[in-house]
Amino acid sequence: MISITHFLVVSAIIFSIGLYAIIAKRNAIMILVGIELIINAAILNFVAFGRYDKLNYGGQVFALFAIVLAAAAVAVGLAIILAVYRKYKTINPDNITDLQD
Amino acid sequence: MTAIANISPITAAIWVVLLPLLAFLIQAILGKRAKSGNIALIAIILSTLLSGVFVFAEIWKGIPRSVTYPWFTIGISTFTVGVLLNNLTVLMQLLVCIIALPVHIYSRAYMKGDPGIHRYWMYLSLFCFAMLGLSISKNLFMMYIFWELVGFASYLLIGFWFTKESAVQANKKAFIVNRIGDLGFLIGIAILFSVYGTLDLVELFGKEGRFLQTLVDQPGLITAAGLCFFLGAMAKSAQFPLHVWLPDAMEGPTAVSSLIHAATMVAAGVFLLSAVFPLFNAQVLLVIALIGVITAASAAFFALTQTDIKKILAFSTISQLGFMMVAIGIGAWDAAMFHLVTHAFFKCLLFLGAGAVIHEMAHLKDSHNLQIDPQNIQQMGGLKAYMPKTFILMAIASLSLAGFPLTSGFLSKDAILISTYEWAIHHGGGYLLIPIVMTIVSILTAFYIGRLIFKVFFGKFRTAVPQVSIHEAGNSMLLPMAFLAICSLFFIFSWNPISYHHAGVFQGFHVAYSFHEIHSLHIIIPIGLSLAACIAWFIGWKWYVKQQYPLQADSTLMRFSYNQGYINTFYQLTVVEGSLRLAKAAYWFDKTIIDGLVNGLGRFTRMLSQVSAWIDTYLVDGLINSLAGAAYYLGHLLRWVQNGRLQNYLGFAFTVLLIGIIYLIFT
Amino acid sequence: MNEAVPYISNYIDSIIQAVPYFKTEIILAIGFLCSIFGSLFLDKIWKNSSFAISIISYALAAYCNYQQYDALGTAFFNMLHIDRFGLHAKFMLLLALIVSSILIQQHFQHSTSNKRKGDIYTILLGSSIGMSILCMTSHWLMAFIGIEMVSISSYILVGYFAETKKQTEAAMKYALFGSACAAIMLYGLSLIYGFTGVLDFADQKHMQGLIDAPKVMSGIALLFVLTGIGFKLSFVPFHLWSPDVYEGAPTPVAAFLSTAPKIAAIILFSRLIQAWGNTLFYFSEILLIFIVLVAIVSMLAGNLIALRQQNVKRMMAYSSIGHTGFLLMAALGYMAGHQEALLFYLAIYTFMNLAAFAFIDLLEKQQGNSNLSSYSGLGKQLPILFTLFSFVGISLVGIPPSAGFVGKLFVFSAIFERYQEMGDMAYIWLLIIGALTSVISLFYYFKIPLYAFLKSKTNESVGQPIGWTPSYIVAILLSILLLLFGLFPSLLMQLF
Amino acid sequence: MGLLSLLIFLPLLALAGILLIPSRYQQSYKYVALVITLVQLGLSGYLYTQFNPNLAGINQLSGYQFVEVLPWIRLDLGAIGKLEIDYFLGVDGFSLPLLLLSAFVMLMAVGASWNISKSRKGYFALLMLLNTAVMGIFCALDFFLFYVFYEVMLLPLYFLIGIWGGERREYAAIKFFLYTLFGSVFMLLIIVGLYFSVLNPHTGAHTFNMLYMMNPDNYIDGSFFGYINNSFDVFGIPARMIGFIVLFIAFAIKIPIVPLHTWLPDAHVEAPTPVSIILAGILLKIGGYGIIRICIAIFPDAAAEANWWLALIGVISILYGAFNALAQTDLKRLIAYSSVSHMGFVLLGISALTAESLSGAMFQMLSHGFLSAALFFLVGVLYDRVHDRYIYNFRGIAGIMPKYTAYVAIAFFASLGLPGFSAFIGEAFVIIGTFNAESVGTGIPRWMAIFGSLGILLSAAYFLWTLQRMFFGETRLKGGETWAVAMNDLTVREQLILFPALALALLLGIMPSLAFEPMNNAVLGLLKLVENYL
Repeated sequence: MISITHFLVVSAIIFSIGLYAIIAKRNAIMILVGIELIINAAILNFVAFGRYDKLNYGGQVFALFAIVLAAAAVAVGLAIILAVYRKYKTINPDNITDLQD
Repeated sequence: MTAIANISPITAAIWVVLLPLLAFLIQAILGKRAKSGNIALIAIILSTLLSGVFVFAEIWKGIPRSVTYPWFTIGISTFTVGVLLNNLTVLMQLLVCIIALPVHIYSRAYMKGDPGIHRYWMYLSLFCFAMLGLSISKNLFMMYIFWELVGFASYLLIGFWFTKESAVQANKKAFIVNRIGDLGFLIGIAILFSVYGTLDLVELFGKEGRFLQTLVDQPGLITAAGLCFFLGAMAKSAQFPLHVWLPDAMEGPTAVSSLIHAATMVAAGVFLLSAVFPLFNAQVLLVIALIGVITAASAAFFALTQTDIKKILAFSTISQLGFMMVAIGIGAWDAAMFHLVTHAFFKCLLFLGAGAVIHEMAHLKDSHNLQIDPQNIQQMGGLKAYMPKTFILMAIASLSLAGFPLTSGFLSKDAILISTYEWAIHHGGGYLLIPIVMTIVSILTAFYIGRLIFKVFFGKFRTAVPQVSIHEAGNSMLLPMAFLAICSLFFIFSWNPISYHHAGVFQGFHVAYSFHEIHSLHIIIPIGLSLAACIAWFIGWKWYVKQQYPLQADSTLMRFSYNQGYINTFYQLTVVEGSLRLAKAAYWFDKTIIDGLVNGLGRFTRMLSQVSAWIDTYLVDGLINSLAGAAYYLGHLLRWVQNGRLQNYLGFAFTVLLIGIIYLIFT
Repeated sequence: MNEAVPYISNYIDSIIQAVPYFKTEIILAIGFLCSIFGSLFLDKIWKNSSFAISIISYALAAYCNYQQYDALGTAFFNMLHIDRFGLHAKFMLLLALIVSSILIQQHFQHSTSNKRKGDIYTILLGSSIGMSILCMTSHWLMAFIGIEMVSISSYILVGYFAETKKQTEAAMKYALFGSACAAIMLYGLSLIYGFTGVLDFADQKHMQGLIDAPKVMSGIALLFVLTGIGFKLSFVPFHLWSPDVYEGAPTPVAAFLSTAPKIAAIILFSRLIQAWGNTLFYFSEILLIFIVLVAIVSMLAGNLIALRQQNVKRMMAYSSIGHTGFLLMAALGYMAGHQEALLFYLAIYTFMNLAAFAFIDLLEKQQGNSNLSSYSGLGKQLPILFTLFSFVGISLVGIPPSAGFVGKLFVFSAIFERYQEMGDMAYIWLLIIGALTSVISLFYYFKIPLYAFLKSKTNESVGQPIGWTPSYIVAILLSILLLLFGLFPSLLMQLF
Repeated sequence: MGLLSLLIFLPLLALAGILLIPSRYQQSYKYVALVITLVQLGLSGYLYTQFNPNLAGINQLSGYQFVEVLPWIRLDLGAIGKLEIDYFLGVDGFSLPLLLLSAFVMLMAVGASWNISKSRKGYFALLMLLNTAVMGIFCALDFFLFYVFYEVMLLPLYFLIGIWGGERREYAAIKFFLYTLFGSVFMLLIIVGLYFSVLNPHTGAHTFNMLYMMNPDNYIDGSFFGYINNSFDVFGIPARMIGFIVLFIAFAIKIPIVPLHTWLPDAHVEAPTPVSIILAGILLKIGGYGIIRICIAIFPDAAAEANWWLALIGVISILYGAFNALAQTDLKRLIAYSSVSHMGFVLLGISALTAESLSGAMFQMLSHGFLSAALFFLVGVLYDRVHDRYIYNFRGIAGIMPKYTAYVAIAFFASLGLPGFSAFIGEAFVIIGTFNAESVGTGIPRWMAIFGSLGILLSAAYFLWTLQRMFFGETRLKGGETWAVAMNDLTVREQLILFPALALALLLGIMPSLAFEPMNNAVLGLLKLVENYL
């Protein structure tokens, strides 16, 4: 029997991996991937919790919307990263620092 | 005509005050067009006439009269102005008029041709206004106003030659020192007002006055008030240690010195103390007497070695004022007033005489282009031959000053000295020191005035010039002097040349002495003093005329005396330098500390902004080190956050989030 | 499946009944579609067709919004609340959108970019739907959708016309930072959903669930949720993107970013803290502490860092961080029942920021950059513009007779009232910091008149004169409104 | 539209006129300003003649005259209650003389601006705006309205100093602004607090009406500033005391007191002459006025408790300002510091809380208004001619500028408290009244009066020393012949500006009742308010 705890642990791990990717990876695409990972961790949670919400299926619905929105965001993000690459010839965020204090 | 004849003394007294004011205003408006001084002269003549005929004659030994007008109201207390005419005030008013009149006439000749003469007449009228107003003020506040105005006029007149550095130094000094006294006066007023709620002299000290009616639970406050008023009088009447301004004030025109700094203004202190006399209790009176005697002695001592003719006279004035103070201190303020009156005449005359001499010396200096000080008695000598009339007049005044029989000075000085002896004997013990010192001072007085006369008028002329072109002053200068000389003789005051008790001035006041009369003193002291004076003159004659000078001219004592006891130096070093240093220190403090604090605050804010920017930039620093073991990543973070690196931004945000979580865990 | 059948007709009925409450958004959605159509086809005929369509849509939406006042209620199973609070906010949103559109139209009028300019209005319309939803909802799903709609549109707005390096960089930072924050928020939401089983945060069960959950976990969930909202509001520590993005983005877009999404986010936030903050449990306490702390730090950080800025847009970014802190104060006031203080301040804030950015845009076009030093001595050349710009600055500081002052006064009043009721020193601290930072803010806002009037001209080159373009007129109107509402705040206030 | 509104908004009319007249006719701006300020002076003079000095009551409407009340902002704020802000004007014995003073000083300032050449339009427009604000401050009886005018006043001043000032004008302008704003933002908090604590007894709404704030009956029990059941404290200080302190600091910055005075020398030195005149002549008075009208009248209990410290600050300001003045080598700075000293008397007089001292303080404000305006104008005269103010660069000016010297001497002597001039009455009664405080029981010890009186002595010292250094002695100028040529004597215009100011100082000195009479009842009313708490 896979309990809710298992789901949570897995999602927490995915979340952490995502967070790591966001912060540590030297590649904008990888950051996007990290963001996707976190979103997926959240979606996993939603679906898992949704099992207990038989009345409204809120979790499942939320998961669906989240997937759609994440896709949209990633699309936009990729387009922007592409534009950045055209100008900077790099997508390492550490090298893209024209705007700073 | 009857309307004029029936003019009430009050109205007349007010006009006496207002006429010089009018003259002042007219001259102020006319400016340079009013050179002749006629306006001032007419005003003072009219004032004198009014004062003599309609005020003095009516009130003297008659019923005191007064009138009060409301001036303004503050809260529930109304402040008034008023005219008080009693024996004291009318005498003072008349005295001022009578002294001012000859000085005006004298000035016409003396100041002739001075480029700023229009100012001179203006200031003189202003002074007369203030002094006359002072004399008949019914209200202490009003008196204070005139008191300061007198000082102001004196300031203007001392600095009359404003291009002369020493003159502007002197007038500044005079005003500031007088200000010290004014503060005393003001505080005194404040005390009386807070205790009695009124400043009206009649309401305070009259028969029904609050002073007698009110029981004061703080006797110390009344003592303080007395001392405050005395402080006021000390400054104005040049009492030790506030006398320093008077010798310097001699920078003014000599006519001014004679009027203001010899006869009238400096006597205002004595007048004030007489007016508020009931206020003083025994302690204050003793202080007054002590200060008086110290002043008398020290000034006489300083006068001994001065070489500037006016300075000798100035110290002499201070010394005589000290006498008056002693008289007040022992309770004999009638004697003080008497001496005030007689002193006014002969001292004024001495100054005018000195002025005549200086006038001639200055001419001599100008015509021969000499590098001499026209006021230095060392440069004079033997002037008897050139200016005989001046010599005679000055001799009379000197005799009067020395208290020689048949002069007015004899009467008044005896009055003070005898009363002081009587007082001292009454109290016994150490009190006797006071009259003894005063006796010595009297002898010294005779000596230094003798020295002046001998040095100036006897012997040979000491300035090397091919031809001594000194001659007698004109009539317009001599006549006022002659008038004053007559007034320096006994018969003006009393037909009895021996006994001061019969003096008219004396009889105008009814002062209850606290001590008994001792008849023997009335004989011993006059005779003794006269003899001593003669001996002093004899010595002076031998020393100064016969050139048998026995003393080391450069001894410490002499230098001490010549430098006026180094009091000026002392003040310069302590008070003046001190306050300037304090001022500089205060400014430094203001600029560096206070303003620095503000600017520092600004800097601090900027710094704070940098710090917060720094926190913004490197915040993760300290926090993260202590947080977890992610040293590498965090160390990385703290170097890189917010310099445009996206991941540092994210790292920063999430770290703060982490801190929040940790906070949650630990609470 | 079968047991659901009886409900379906009920569901459909209530959905149909709810449609009238959704009129505004429907109009915006139709406008969105029309605008796509316009930019695809009509723009070739008439350059400004999609601009016109969007303005008309906003106007129609505003009209519908106005009518909505008569029909308050809830719709779509309590997912949307049509109340006066939200409607007021929507008006402000629409105003901000109209003004931003005008500014954008003016800004890109002469641009030589080969990209279709019409698309930008389409995107704006899209974001408007999201914001409008944010203003009405207390449901996490709707909120998340709203936030994402706004965010994604904003990324595009910043990045779409990216022609310089800086602009692309800004877009990337914005998109990645925003997506990351949204992801974190989503994770938080999933946790909250797990604890409560209810997605409506105004629901009683929702609160109960949070209270029952382990303290740490619910706290973490709360923080994660705040991350997403914090990104939209850009309060400390989620403010880091805003200076870079404001600087990099085209000025009218920055004007949009600094106003409209903030309105929507603060409305959502206010509803949230009203629901969560007014209980007697520790949860409310934690929330309160966080908000006070964040408000104070935002005010301090925003205003202090702004002191050192030389670029006006960057300065305005920090300034709006500071103002966010102040808005949080106002939101606390809303929690205590003073919605008018929040609304008033929000409205004034919108006016001020739009006006300020409009002026910045005008000057940027003339001078070629937005550095403070380029304003040197321009005051003589453009007296009216700089007088009004300075006045906007005065309003931003909060000095009478500007509306900014009245707004500040109302917020202080609300907080003070709260303090008098609760006696919590935290409120006093808020007041003190609020007052103090307005003094600090004076310093940098006054750099504008300082450079314009007090300094003399450094370069002799005279830019082309500024004509009476629509954006100039809009800016002037907004400034005049600021004065008008400063003198007669009741004109605006009585609406709330 | 009432007379007071007219007085306040006339300058706005002028402002509009100046803005509308094209720059081609820029010579006409000063005439517009002149005419308007003349009308204002006439108007305030008319108010003075129509003022009935017998009406009493500082916290009742009956004590105020020419009252205008218009509801301005009326809002129902639900939980906060009803908001009541009125356009509420009126004058009593405190404000009327100051109003007259302001009108006069404004006229002087316009006269002194005659030769301004740098962007006249902006200059006169700002001057008129300042004029409006200043008039409004003295007329406003609604705290909100007061605050609006108070802040509005800062803006034109910032620009006037910042644009037309001297070398360090930017620094001085922002310093001035920040200082004042610092005081006033916290004042805003107190206003909010007061608003929640006070109810309009007639309508039951919260109100900004100052008169209601002065009446303890209108306070809600247990409210932040309430008299009864007030358990609030901030940082350990009772709420009412903190309110008093904050308001005091706000106004004390304006007075200014030591150590919050450092904006003043800088602002004065950098400001153009007309602005210096306004600063010294009017703005400093706003501080004193605020303390009387607001600090003491609204917080009489706290005032009664704190007055010892206030008086101490006053004494320190007197002495500290005087010593600093003594150390100055820049004539304008010297006069600026002398202002600190002279305004110290105002604070001392106010805090002594006796009828004499309070009247003396008010009188001193008027007197200082005329005299400091004249003094700054005189400095400006010299500066206009040779662009130097360093004392040691001049010597014996009397020789080449006799009229100027005469005016300077009169102004100096009037300022140092020569009887016959107004400063004397003011200072003397501050001292006398403060001395009396111990007898009345307001808790100010006598030594403060004595120390305060030392300020009179020191003022004589620095003024006379300056006279001696700059004006007397042989003529010797740093600039030599060129200066001697440039330093021509006063023109008719300059005399026209100076003479009335000094004449008024003289008139007030001789007939103090001109000022004392209208303010008497107001003073007594205020004291009655405080009396209960002493």
